[in-house]
Amino acid sequence: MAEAVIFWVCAAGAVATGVAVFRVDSMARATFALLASFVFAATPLLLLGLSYLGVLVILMMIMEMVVMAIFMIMLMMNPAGLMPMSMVHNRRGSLAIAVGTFVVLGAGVLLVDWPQRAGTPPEDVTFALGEALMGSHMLVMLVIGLGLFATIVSAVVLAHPRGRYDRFGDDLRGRPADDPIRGGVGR
Amino acid sequence: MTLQAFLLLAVALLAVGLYGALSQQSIVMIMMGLELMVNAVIVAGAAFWFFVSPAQPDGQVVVLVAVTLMAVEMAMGFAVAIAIFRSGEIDMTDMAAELRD
Amino acid sequence: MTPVGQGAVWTVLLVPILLGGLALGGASFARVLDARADGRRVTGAVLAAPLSATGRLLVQQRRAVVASDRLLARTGVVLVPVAAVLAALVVPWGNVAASDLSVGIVWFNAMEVVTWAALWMAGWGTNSVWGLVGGYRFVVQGLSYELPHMFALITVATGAGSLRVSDVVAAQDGLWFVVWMPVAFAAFLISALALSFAGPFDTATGRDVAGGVLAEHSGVDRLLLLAGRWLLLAAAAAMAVALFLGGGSGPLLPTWLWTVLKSAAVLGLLVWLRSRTATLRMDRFVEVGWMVLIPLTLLQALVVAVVVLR
Amino acid sequence: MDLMRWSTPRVLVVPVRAGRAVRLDVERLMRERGWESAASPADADLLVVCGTPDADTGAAVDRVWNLLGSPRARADIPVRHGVAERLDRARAELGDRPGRPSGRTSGRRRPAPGDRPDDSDDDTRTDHDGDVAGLPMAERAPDRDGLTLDRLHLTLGPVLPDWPAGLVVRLAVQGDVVQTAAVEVWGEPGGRWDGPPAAAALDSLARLLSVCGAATATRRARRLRDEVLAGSADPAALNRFARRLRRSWTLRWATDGVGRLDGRHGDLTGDATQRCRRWLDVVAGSPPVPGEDRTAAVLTALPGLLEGQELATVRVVVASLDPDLESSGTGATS
Repeated sequence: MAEAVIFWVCAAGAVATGVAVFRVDSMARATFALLASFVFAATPLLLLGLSYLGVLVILMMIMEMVVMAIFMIMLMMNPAGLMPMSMVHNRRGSLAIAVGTFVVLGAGVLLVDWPQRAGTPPEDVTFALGEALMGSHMLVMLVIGLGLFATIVSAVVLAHPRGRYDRFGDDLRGRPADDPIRGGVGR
Repeated sequence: MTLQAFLLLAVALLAVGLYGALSQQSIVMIMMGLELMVNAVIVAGAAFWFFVSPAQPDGQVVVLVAVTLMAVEMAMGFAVAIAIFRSGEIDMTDMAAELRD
Repeated sequence: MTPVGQGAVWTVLLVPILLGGLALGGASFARVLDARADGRRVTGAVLAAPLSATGRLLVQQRRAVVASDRLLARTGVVLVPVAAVLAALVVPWGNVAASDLSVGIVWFNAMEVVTWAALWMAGWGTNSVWGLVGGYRFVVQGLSYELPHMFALITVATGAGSLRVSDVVAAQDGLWFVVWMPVAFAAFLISALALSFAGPFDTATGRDVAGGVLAEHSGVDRLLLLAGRWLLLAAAAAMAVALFLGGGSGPLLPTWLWTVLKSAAVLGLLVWLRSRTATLRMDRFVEVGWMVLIPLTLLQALVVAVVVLR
Repeated sequence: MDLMRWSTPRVLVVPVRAGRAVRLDVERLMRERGWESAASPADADLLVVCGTPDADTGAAVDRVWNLLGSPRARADIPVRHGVAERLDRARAELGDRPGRPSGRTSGRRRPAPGDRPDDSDDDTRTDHDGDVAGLPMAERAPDRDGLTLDRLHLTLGPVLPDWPAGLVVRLAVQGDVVQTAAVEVWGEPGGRWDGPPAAAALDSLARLLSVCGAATATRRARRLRDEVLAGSADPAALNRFARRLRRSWTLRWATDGVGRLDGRHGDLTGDATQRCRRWLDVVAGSPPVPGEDRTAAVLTALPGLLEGQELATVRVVVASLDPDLESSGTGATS
């Protein structure tokens, strides 16, 4: 009973804050509304016994949203939402598509005859996940790792304006690096 | 709590995210929409794991992949946003369309 | 040593009390160090200064700058002490933990990251340049200490073979983790100071930015931020005891008392460290965090992993 | 509720040019009584003006005074006579006040632009599209990383803790990186410093240490300064202090490579670390390098040193140069 109450409160909270993301004027509030939505959506995961994944989602999303807040301030005009403004296009069409999707998928959810539950959760869910990633699902782990690595490299390449030739000179012998601010290691 | 309840939550989040991703002009806001959609995948994956095949770890793996996907999407999104912004002070998709010329 | 167990529900209420006591002790100790540097005599008033300062902030007027985002600012302010108490839920006091989660270490980490969002909101919400600068200075700091911090936690979890804090304490029955994970311990202490924006890591609230995040907060708001900072430091000190210093193990005295004593010692060390150092500039520390601390902690994790597998 | 009487007040000290003697007295009394120095108006409940401010500075002080939350008290101390009594009176006033005047717990004021010390006057803003709640919006300008980002205007001084009296620096910042800087001097100078050079060095050092976040060393520097002024300083203690600071690597980290000046600047040559070392030499007993008054040269060099730096660095640069406007004859410039 208590679990059901928590679930429905969190579900309502997740959707409400999710809607708020696109309704508030302030970008700062939008970012933290999205964060609230993630936290609300992660709580049901904890109810299912997925404590590791639930806490992981909360942990990651806080960090992501705070970084997002910084980019938001850098890139957006009107980040504080001091002046009401609208930055939407094709609002009616998007709304129709979104509502249509919800109706169709929602009907599917209620009408489809879902399979019966097979088996019970293992004793230690987190351990089972780790074993799967290091055993039967090793490929997933490899792809995740490589994907993240590729992301780091390509994100830095895309975002950074100065390569090592700019920093160390044409023959890469310039020491120390020609950076606007020196680091702490003293290179 | 039933599978249907969880899936309804997932579908609702997906719809909200879809609306955001389709309607917003700002790159950052579009990314917020995408994040909401991935969040729906997380909820659905966890629900399928618990209510359909808790003995298998596949549902958990799906959630983990979705979380990773979110991180990758964020990093790449911001890198691209910075690169576009650098090339011409643009932070909206409609303006980026002009880059094609 | 008796294994750590899950406490009754009412033990949750003990957490803020114990944590608050530790935090008050730490704050008093800091005042004593201040008084000695000033050349004043250490009197009862100096020891009670944190309490009287609390009273002063309780009656002080709260203020808000025009066009500030009060919702975000107040949320952030409240979240700081709340995050500290939530993080301390998994810390075992002797052989009772208020909530011995199976993923206690990850929980601690997640709650401590809540401060990132909280400080950001508290700084941004005041619509002041100082607050804004303080807010994102803390994020830069977070990005530089967080990975070494996580690797230190992972090292401990690897050594114990579990993410449950009580298992970590139990695994130190023979040998404290600090003995064979000194690098992880050092990285944890550094990040303990950094996560509570104290001492050499107080760029977010530095005097060079007129108090940064704190600049525009007065009255109860300021009290919550300052108290939250001390609670965070106390929580990190208590966690260091559970993770590296054998929890409540020790001769003669009851285990809970040993935990408190060790936590007080770690807290005292941290307070003394913060009084001895100048603020670390973040443009310098970022590079040290990424180029020195991350490789070192990774190496430490590798060593521990090899020892465990052998 | 007599909580205010029980606790020690937090004091926002406003240094005014020609008010050095008063400031030194105030800081000594604060230290002896354990009164803390506030970092911002929100932090303070006691405003102490050391000296007689000119019209501009006075107006700025009044604006800051309006930002203090109640209970609050103010002490204007024009001359050195009776400093302790004036502080006592302000303190008593603070204790007598009921905590919440007129029943308002959260004052939401609507300041004019420039009301906050961190807010610039309107005339420094050139192009803004609109304004919100009386405050202009941020504008954009290119930055050092090749991005065009919002920039804000920020005025440092004249009311700012650990800041040279009379100095006002107007900045345009992006994030916390300074784009442009302009220097002004407010008020009239007083007489030359006739105290021992070690006390002057310790006074400057205390400001630098405070800005670098070395709180305990700041307290020790102020204490030693007062002892030198009182003639009761122990040379061994001074030596120990200088030696310890020379060894501090966190301090070196904060000052290394900051605000580098070339050889034409006499005893100001080098970076903040070298200037700090020279002060430490004077503290340890070596005579100060004689030379002409370099305040004018510092003010000329300052904008170039500040542009492209971060706010933290700006404070360290200014504190390490510590232009002596209190005794220098440099008039109002901009």
